[in-house]
Amino acid sequence: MTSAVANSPFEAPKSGRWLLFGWLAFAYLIAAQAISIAISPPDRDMGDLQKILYIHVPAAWNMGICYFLVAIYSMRYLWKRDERDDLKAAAAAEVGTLLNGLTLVLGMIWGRPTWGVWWAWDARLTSTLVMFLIFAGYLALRAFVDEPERRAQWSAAAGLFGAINYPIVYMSVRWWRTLHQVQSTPDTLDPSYALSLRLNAFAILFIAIFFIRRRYEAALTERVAEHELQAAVLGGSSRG
Amino acid sequence: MALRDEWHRARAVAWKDLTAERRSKAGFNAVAALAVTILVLFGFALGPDSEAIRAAAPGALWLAALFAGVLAFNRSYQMELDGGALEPLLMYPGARRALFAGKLMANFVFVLLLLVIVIATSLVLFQVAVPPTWPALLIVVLLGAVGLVTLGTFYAAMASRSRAREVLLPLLLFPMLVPVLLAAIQATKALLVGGAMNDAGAWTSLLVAYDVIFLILTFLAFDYVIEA
Amino acid sequence: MHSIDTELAVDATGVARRFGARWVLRGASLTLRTGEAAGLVGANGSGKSTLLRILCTLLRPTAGTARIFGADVVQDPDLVRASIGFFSPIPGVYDDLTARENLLFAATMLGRPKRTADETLERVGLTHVSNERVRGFSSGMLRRLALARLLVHSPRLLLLDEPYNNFDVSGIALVNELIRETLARGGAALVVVHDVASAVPVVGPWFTLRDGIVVPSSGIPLGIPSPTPALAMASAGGTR
Amino acid sequence: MSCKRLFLEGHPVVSNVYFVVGAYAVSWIVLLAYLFRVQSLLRRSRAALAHARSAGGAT
Repeated sequence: MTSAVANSPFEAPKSGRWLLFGWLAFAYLIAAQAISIAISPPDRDMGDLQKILYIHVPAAWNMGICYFLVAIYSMRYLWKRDERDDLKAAAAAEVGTLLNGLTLVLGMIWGRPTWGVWWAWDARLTSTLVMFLIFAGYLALRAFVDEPERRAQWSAAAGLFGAINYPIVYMSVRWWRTLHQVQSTPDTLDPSYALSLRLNAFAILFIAIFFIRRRYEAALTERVAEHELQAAVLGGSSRG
Repeated sequence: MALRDEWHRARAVAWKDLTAERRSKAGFNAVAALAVTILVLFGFALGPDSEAIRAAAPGALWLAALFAGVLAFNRSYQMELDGGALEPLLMYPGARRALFAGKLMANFVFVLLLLVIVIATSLVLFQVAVPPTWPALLIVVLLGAVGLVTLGTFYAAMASRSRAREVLLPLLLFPMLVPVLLAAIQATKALLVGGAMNDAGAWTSLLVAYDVIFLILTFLAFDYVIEA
Repeated sequence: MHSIDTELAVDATGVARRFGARWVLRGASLTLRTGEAAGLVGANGSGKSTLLRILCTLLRPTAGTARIFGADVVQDPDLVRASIGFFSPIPGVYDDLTARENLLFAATMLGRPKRTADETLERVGLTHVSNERVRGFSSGMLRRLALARLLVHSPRLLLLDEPYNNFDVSGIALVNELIRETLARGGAALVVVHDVASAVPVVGPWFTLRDGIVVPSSGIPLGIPSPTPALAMASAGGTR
Repeated sequence: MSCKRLFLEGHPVVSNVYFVVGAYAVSWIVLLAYLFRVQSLLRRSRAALAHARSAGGAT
């Protein structure tokens, strides 16, 4: 068993307590949603609609965290060339794109009864959509390049550039909007709303961490399998 | 010393790309014809109302330049891949950023010529008058072209060597270019069809910031993208 | 172990390379001293070209290490590229440039004076077509142009992949002259050949690539009687 | 509650419980679908690893 491990530059990941973490994360999500739905009174104007925001806003925040992780791991990959950083960046990008899509869909479901339209070219919406497209491109790049090292280098550059572009995209879209109309932003928060938002933000954060870890585990296990198959073909010689 | 060598190499790559482009009959003329066609199609899409067309002219001309330019970016590496010339090119000693600089210069010239044709055509087709502030327009065009070409040349280095290169380059490039396109279109609009001058100023500074950030980043990252 | 030994032109240990699921090289090891011109033979698809591409930094090995004059092909590719010349079966010239322009471009990229380009054109016998576009050239002429690029470079280590293909008698003589000159300068050459007879005057020792591994051949392969490669021995002491 | 400001003037308050239920349903479907996808990826790569180890032991 130990000799099998030595044939790969890194060990196969073990799930350990992560499975328990996942169960707890989902349980916590259910609890957070139940509490926030129970304690927040229907909004004067929006009725029950604000309950959508308990998922929409946390998803948007955690999407930002995921993209930040992509930037960090991509940079680390380019610096240290550790394959694991590439796989971590890829996992974070996939989960980020997932939350990004969720943010967009929930935003639309919220916007339809609130604004009367499914979509508005609002700064936040538009830049979120652009980020979704950028990281969809990142995932497509990964899908279209087979050679692991080349894929790692290219997607590290693409992921880093995408994440760096986020503030520039947001600023440009905001300028584009403000030239036409003043954007309305919420500035005060009802305490029960703020508490609910915070509870759910952590719930989605835990789910995101669990997903990234699981996705990374799957990718790393696959790579270890490839490395060990390689070692077997080479007659047990180690890469060192 | 080393920097001067790199400059010579970059210049040689740019000269080589442009000479080959100039001599291949299918090259620039076809791409320019495509750009003009796109402009005409925009005219149809936006209807015969001359007010609406005039308002949409800046967007149409930048998008026409972008769609046609994407072809140039992929061609720039396709030229190397076709004859197996990429291998000798990568084996020349010295830093690879010289290759990037050379390709960047060649693509810049290409896109700039494209923009000249596109702007001239849209002045006629979309009934826009040359503004008295045309030097400002020139600056916007130059800065916008730098933005398009920098990321275009960079992403084409990856996309042209992947499977599905035709679709991958626009998929990667277009969302990344949103800030440049917005800024270039809005600044051009402010200068061409009126609007406060300070609008154009703000957009121009955004263009400068974007160009500087991504010029630095692409030069730093090109080594990782071209090798392997 | 990893001390820099400039006596060793090529020092490859356990080089392996995989394309997708297919293993082309499975731990090839090869050493080549300065003043030696080694011949490498092997069946189609045995990995000869792959090995050359790894040695000239165009491909990364999946496993194993290779050094060229002490410089690692993965760690110090810049150093390696400065000392090697790769002659591929594909000419890799630009169709829309003239012969002279192609060579001037190569000279500029290699940091050689322009006059060497003209001298070399003369030497490979392309002066009469130097201002014609390369598009209409025969494959033999294209190969001569590619050879001219190598002559302009005059590297310390030649990596020649099927150098005699498409060449007439004078072309073959040019290739052998290039090898002799390089050896006389204290360089080395690794020659992949099918046409063993053309290489016999300058090449030896011989190696065979079989099942992804390099094995030394006793004498010249394919049953051809083995004359002593006098040149290789004569110039072995000429190392600077 | 500030979100009322995003609310268009004069737009009637519609019965929007369907939107809320729809939004929660979409979120859970997305999260569970991704969970199943990742779990199946993990299963598949573990099978590949087991296969590689048995191949390694055989040679």
